[in-house]
Amino acid sequence: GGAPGAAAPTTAPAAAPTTAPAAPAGKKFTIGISNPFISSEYRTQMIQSLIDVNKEYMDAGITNELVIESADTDVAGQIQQLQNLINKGVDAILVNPSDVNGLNDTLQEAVSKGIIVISVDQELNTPNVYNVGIDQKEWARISARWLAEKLGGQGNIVLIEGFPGHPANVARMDGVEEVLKEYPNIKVLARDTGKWDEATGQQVMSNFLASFPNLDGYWTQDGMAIGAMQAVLAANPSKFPVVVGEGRCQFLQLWDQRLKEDPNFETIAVANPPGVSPTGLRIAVNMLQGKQVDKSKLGGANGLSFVIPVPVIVTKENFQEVFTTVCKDKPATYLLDGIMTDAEVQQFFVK
Amino acid sequence: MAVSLSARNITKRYGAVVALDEANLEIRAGEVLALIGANGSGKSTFTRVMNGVVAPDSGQLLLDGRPMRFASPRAATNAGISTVFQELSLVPQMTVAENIWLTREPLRRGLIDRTTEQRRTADLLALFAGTFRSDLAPDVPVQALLPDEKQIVEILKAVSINPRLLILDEATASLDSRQVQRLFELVAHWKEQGKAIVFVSHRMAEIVQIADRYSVLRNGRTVGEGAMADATASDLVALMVEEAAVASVAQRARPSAEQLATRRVSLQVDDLRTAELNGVSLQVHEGELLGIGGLKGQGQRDLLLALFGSLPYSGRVTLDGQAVHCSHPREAMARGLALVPGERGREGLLAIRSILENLQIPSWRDYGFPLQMERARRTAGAVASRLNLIMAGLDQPVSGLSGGNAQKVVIGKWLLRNPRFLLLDDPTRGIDVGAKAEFYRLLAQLCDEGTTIVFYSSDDDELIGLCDRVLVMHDGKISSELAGATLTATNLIAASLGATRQEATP
Amino acid sequence: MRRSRWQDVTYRNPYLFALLLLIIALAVNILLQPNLVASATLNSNMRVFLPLILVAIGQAVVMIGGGIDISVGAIVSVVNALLATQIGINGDPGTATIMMGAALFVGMGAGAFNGLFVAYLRLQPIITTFASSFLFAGLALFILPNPGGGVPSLFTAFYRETILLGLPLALYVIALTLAAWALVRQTRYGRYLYAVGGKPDAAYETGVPVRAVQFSSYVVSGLMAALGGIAITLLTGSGNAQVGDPLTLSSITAAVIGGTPLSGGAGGIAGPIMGAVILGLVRNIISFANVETWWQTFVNAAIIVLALAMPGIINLVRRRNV
Amino acid sequence: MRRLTISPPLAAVLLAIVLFLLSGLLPNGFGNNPDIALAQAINIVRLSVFLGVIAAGQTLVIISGGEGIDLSAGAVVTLTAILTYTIVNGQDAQVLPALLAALVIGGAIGLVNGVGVAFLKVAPLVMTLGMAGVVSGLILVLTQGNVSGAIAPIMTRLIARPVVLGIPGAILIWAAFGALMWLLLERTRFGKHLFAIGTNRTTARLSGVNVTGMVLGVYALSGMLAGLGGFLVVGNTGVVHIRIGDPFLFPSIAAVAVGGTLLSGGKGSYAGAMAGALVLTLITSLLTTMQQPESIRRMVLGVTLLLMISIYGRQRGFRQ
Ligand SMILES: Nc1ncnc2c1ncn2[C@@H]1O[C@H](COP(=O)(O)OP(=O)(O)OP(=O)(O)O)[C@@H](O)[C@H]1O
Ligand SMILES: Nc1ncnc2c1ncn2[C@@H]1O[C@H](COP(=O)(O)OP(=O)(O)OP(=O)(O)O)[C@@H](O)[C@H]1O
Ligand SMILES: [Mg+2]
Ligand SMILES: [Mg+2]
Repeated sequence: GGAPGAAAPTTAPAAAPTTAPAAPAGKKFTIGISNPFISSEYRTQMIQSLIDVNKEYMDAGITNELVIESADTDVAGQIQQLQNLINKGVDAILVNPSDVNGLNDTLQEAVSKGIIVISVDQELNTPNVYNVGIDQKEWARISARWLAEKLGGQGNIVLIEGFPGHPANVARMDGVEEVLKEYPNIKVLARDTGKWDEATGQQVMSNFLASFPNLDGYWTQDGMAIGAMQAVLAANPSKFPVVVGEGRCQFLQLWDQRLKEDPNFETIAVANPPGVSPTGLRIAVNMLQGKQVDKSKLGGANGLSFVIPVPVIVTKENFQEVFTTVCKDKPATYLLDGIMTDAEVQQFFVK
Repeated sequence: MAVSLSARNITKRYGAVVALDEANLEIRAGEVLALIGANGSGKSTFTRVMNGVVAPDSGQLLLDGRPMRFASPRAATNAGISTVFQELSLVPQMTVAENIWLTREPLRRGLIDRTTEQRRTADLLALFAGTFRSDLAPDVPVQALLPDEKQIVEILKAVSINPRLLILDEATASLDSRQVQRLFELVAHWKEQGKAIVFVSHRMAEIVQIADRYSVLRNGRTVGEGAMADATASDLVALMVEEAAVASVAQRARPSAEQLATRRVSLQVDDLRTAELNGVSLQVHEGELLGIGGLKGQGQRDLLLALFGSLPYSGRVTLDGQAVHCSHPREAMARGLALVPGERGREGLLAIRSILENLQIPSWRDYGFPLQMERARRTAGAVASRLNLIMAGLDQPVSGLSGGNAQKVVIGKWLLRNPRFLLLDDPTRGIDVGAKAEFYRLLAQLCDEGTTIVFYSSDDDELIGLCDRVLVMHDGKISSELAGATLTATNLIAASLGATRQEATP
Repeated sequence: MRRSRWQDVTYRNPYLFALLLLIIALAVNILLQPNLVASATLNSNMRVFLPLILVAIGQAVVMIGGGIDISVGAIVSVVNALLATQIGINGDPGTATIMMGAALFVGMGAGAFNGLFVAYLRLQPIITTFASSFLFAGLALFILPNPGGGVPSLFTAFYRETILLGLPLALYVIALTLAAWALVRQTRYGRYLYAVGGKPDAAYETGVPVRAVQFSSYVVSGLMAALGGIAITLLTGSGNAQVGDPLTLSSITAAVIGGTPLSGGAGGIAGPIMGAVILGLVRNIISFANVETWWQTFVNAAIIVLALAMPGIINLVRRRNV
Repeated sequence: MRRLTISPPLAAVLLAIVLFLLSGLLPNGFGNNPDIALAQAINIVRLSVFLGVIAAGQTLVIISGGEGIDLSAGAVVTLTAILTYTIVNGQDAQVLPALLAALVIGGAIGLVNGVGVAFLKVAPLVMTLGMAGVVSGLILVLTQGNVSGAIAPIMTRLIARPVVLGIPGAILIWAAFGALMWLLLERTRFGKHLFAIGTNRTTARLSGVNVTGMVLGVYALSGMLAGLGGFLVVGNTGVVHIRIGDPFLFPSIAAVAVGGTLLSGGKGSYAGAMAGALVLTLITSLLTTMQQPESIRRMVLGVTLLLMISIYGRQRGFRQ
C-alpha cells in the first residue's frame, strides 16, 4: 500500500537541517527494535514488515542484521531491552515505548552514544528522539465525524475506549470530543473501557445493549470494534445501531456478512497502520546514510515527529474494492496497512 | 520458691461440649499430682488452662495464694509454669537447640550467643544420655527425629526454664520403658528440689509408681482427690469410669503353642531390609496375635510400614503362601492388610473432615457410584458405637474429639474393612482404660475370627498380657523371641536392652 | 525419616541451588556478552534488577514467616504513583527527599493493613493480600490515573550512574540488606520469624508473640516494596500506576528459586536475591543468544520452569540410584 | 453460646441478589420493569458462566491442598480458545473435534503441572505460573501473532443465543455442569479422596488413597476444565485474540474464595464458586453501569473480597 499525499512536502526547508552521523563508506548499519508487547496482531504485523523492509536494505548491502528485542515485558524489562541494544552496538534504535517517560534516561544514554533513536507508533516528548506515527487525534476525528453525520447530528450513543490515560487513547478521545462538541444533540449515555481487546469490547457492548435497548449508535476503536459488532450481531436488537468499525480484514468480513442481511448497512473503517514502524526504519536508514532531515516537515510536541498520513479509509464507496482485493489473500487478522516507499520518505529530507 | 497452685471451679466449653465443668485442682511444691481420667474427660484442657493456652469461661486460678489470670502462655512461663504438651510444641524445621531455647535464647550484647546455647543444650541432653540415638544432637532439625526423641526434646524444653510447676501431659506415651525410668529418676530429683509436678498418663503402673496424690476427672468434673497411698489402682479406675468393673490389665485367653502350630502360616517375612531394618525374618500363624517389643526406634515402625507397602524395602513377604511386594498401601489393603499408624494426628486423621469421612476413606470404593451415603452412614455408625465413640454426630469434624476418641476413629476405619492382617503401631497410646479394655476384647475377637495381628506396643504390660508371642527388636533386627513362660517383664526389658538372647519356648 | 547427606547439605544451605544456578547463568551470560562484568555494563544490569531484588527480599521475609504477599506489586505502584505526582519532573530535592521518606511509611502502612487482616483478624494470607492488591492498585490508579509525572533527573542520574570503587550502587544496597539480615538472624526476632513460619501453634504455646511477628513480617514486606518502588521510580524517572504489577509473581518466583519454600519456616534472603538476579540474567541470555522473537517467551518460561523443577529432578534421580 | 454461622455459598448468593436489586435502582437500571430485569439477570448469569466454568478447575485444585492453585488457567483458556477457533474454522462439523482437542490439550498441560507438583515437588503456585509462561510462549510460537479461523454457527446458537424459554444455552450447560460437579465432589470416591488429600496427604496415603495419582488427575482435570472454558469463551465472543483468557485468571481464584472454599485445601464446594462467579460478574457490571473509573472499580472489588472473606474466612485462634 502507498500513502496518499496528504502531508506531501511543498516548500523548501526553513529551519536548519539536522545532521545525522555519516557512516564511513562501506560500513553496514545495524538497526535495533525494542518492542515490549507482542501479543497483538498489530505488533506481529509490525515486526514482520520490519523484517521484510530490512531485507530490502540488506540485499542492497546497506544494513546487516536487524536486532529484535521483542517480548511481553514491563518498563524495567524494556529498559533492559534497550540496554542490550546499546551493548550490542546498534547504529539506530526503533522503539515502541511501553511508557511515555519511563525510558527517557535510557534513550538519552543511547543518543549520547551517537545512536539514532526513533519512537514508533507512540509519540515521545524526549529531546533528540524522533517520532514516527500517525496523528492519533485526527485518526479518531475521521470516524467520529462520519458517525455524527450518519446520525444526522442527533441520537443517543455510547463510547468504548482503550486504556484510559494511555496517550494514544487520550489523543483519540480528545479528537472524538472535539467533533461531538459540534453536535450538541448527540448525547453520550455512557463510556467504558474495552481495554483494547475484542473480548472485553464484546462484553462491554453486551452490557450496554442490555442497559440501553434503544441505542442509536456507538463509537469505538481498534480491535474492540470487532467485539462490539459481534455483541450487536448476537443480541440482534430491533434497531441496528450505527456502528464504527476498524481497519482489519476480520471486520470487513463482519461488514460483508451484515450486508447480506441488510444491503443498506453502512460503517467506516480507518486503518491504524503497523507500517509506521517500517516507515520509521526507512527514515532511520536515510538518516544513517547522512541525509539531512527537513525540520520544517516535522510536527508534534517537540517538533521531532514524522507525521504519517492515514493510509486507508474504508467506507461504503470503496468497501467492495478493499474487501475483494486487499483482504482476498490475507488472514482475517490482517490490519489494513501502508508502508511508505523509500522514495516517499524522501519528502522528509532536504533534497 | 515454694509454689502452690490451685484451680477453683474452672469451666470451659467448646460449643456444645463442656470440656471442664467446675473442675478443681490443688498442687504444692515437692509433690507429684496425677491428673487422671478417661479420654475426653478434660485433662489436657485443664493443663492448658493452667499454662495460659486456654482461657477458661469461668473459675479462678490461685498462684501462691494470689488470684492469677494468664493472658498468654508467655505469662504462665514467666510465672514459672511450664508444660510438656500432649501434641508437642516443637517447630519441626528448627534445630533441637533452637526449639529448647525459643524465647529464652542466651544473649550477648543483645545478640544470640550460639556457643552458650549449644553448650546448655548438650547439658540438658545429658539428662537422658544413653536412651536415644546418636542422631539426637543440638543442631539437628527436630523433623529428623523419631517420636520418642521429639518427646524427650519437648521434656527438656519444658525443664529448661527451671520451672516451679511442671506439667507433663502424657509425656510418657511415646517413651519406652528405659526412657520412662530415666524420666522418673529425674522427676524424683526435681521433687526434691521443690518443684511441683502435674502428671497426666493412662498407664496405671506409672501413676502408682510416681504420684503422691491424685485428682480424677470425669466428664470435666473433679470426682475424686486424695493421697496415692490411700488408693489402689482399681479404686482409681472405678472413679474414672462409670461402669464399675473394667479390666485394667490386659488379659486374653490364648491358644496353646501346639494349637498355633497346627494352623497355617499366613504371613512370612524373609530378610526384610529398609533404611532402619537390617534383615528381619518372621512367621505369623493365622489368627495369631504377634507382639513386637523393644525400645523405641529399633525399626518396629519401619517393619509395619514396609509390610503395609508404605516404605520401599528389599526382601520377601509371603501372604498365605503367595509372594507379594506391595509398593503402595492400597495394594496392601487389597490383600487384606490394615495399619493403625503411630502418629495419630499426622498419619491417621483428616482433622477438618467429618468422623464419617475419616471412618470411610479406605472403604469408599465399596459404596459404588454414586456413593450410597445411607449405607456408609449406617456402617460407620455401627463401628462408632461398637468402639463407644463419644461424639456429637457422624458429621462432627474429628478435630473436636479428644485424643483417645480420635484414636478410636483411626482404629474404626480399619475395622470397617474386616482386615485379614492387622498391623498396629502402638494403638493404645493415649487411650483410657475403659477404651483399652474394649480394644483388648476386640483384638481377642478378631483373632478368634482368624485375623492375623502384628502388634507393636510401647506398653510392656500389654505385650505380656495379650500376645501369643513377642518378638523383641533391637537395632533393626529381631533380637529374641519370647512366648509362654519366657514372656515376662524381666525378660522383655532385658531383651529390649539387647543384653541377652532368649531361647524360644519349645 | 533418615535423611541423606544431600538433603542435609541442602537443608543447611537452602540457597545452595540458587548459587549453582547463578554461577551457570553468569557463565553463560559472560560467554555471550563478554563485557558483562565491565563496571558500566554491570551497573546498567544491576540497576534494572534492583527493584525486583528489593521486593523479593520482602516477599521472602513474609514467606519465612509462613505467609505470602500478593500485594507487593500494587504497593510498588502506589509508591511510584505517589512519587511521580508529588515530586514531579521539576521538583526540588527537599520535597523529593521528604516524599521518599514518606513513601517508606506508606509502604509500611500498606503492609500494616495486610498484617492487621492476616495476623489479628486471622484471614488467610494469600486471599487477603490478593484482595488488598486490588485495593492498592485502585489507589495507585486513583493517585495517578494516567501515566505521567516523574522525578528530577538529578535523582535518576544518581540512581543510574553511581559507581563506587568500580562497583554499582545496587551492589552496595544489596550488601547493606544482607548485613542487616545477618544481624536479624542473630536476634530473637529472627528466631521468632522462623518459629512462627514453621509451626505457629507450637510457637504460640512456647510464648512467641505470634500475631505481632506475623504482623511485622507484612510491615517489612511493605517497606521493601516501598524501597522497590523508589528504585523503580528512580530507574524510569516516571510515573505509571501499573508499573509494579509484574513484580508480584516474579518476586515469588525469585524467592522460591532462592530456596524459600512457600510452606514457611525456612529459607533466607541471600537466595531470593540470587533468584531475582537469575531471572534478569536469563532475559539477558535470551537476548544475546539471538533467540528468535516468537520463541523468546517460551524459552524464558521453559528455563524458569526447569530451574524450579531441577531440585525435584535431582532428588528423583538420586532416589532411583539409592 | 453458639456463634451465628452462615454457609459461604448462601452468603455469596445473598450478596449477589442484593447487588442485583441495587443495580435496578441505578438511574439506567431496570427500575420496576420486570422484563428488563429478567433480561438483565439472564445476561449477568450468562456472563458468569465462563468465569464459573474456569473456576471449576480452580476449585478442584484448591481443594486438593498442598497450596494448590492453577495460575496457568488463563493461558490454557487462551490456547484452547485459539485452537477451537482455528480448528472449527466456521464449520459445524468441526465443532466436536475442536472440543475434543481443547479438552485433550488442556488436560495435557494440566498433566504437566501435575507432574511438576506431584513428582518434582515444585510448589503449585510457581509451577503453574511457570507453565502459564510456557503456554503463552507456545501460543506465540504457534500463531506467530496471527490467528485465523472462525467459530461455527452452531456454537453461537448453542452458547450465545437463547435455547428454551429465553434462556441461553450457556446457562443450561452451566446448570448441568454444576450438578455434575456436585456429584463429582460429594458422591464419588474421587471427590472423597480429593477432600482427603487436601486435608492430610500422609493420612490419605496410609488409608490407601493414591495421592500421586490424585494430584496428577486433579491438575489434568483443571487443565481440561480450563480447556472447556476456552471452548465456551470463544463460542460466546465469536472472536479470539492472543490474551483472551488472561482476564479470567484472577477472578477465577477470587470466585472460589468468595464461595468459601478454604485456600489451604480440604474444604469447599463448587456451588460456592458458582455464587462467587455471579458476585464478581455483578460487581463488575454494576460499576460499569455506574460509570466508575477503573481505580474505583478495583478498590470496590478489593473491599468486597475483604468483606466476604472476613465474614467466613477466619481461621482458628491460638488462644481458645
Ligand atoms: N479445640 C477444641 N475444640 C472443640 N472441642 C474440644 C477442643 N479441645 C478439646 N475439646 C473437647 O473437650 C473435651 C476434653 O478434651 P481433652 O483434650 O481435655 O481431654 P483429655 O482428657 O485430655 O483426653 P485424652 O485422654 O483423650 O487426651 C473433649 O470432649 C474434647 O472433644
Ligand atoms: N508426609 C507427607 N506430608 C505431606 N505431603 C506428603 C507426604 N507424603 C506424601 N506427600 C505428598 O503426596 C504426594 C505423593 O506422595 P507419594 O508418592 O509418597 O504417595 P503416592 O502417590 O500415594 O504413592 P505412589 O506414587 O507409590 O502411588 C506427593 O506429592 C507428596 O507431596
Ligand atoms: Mg489429652
Ligand atoms: Mg508416589
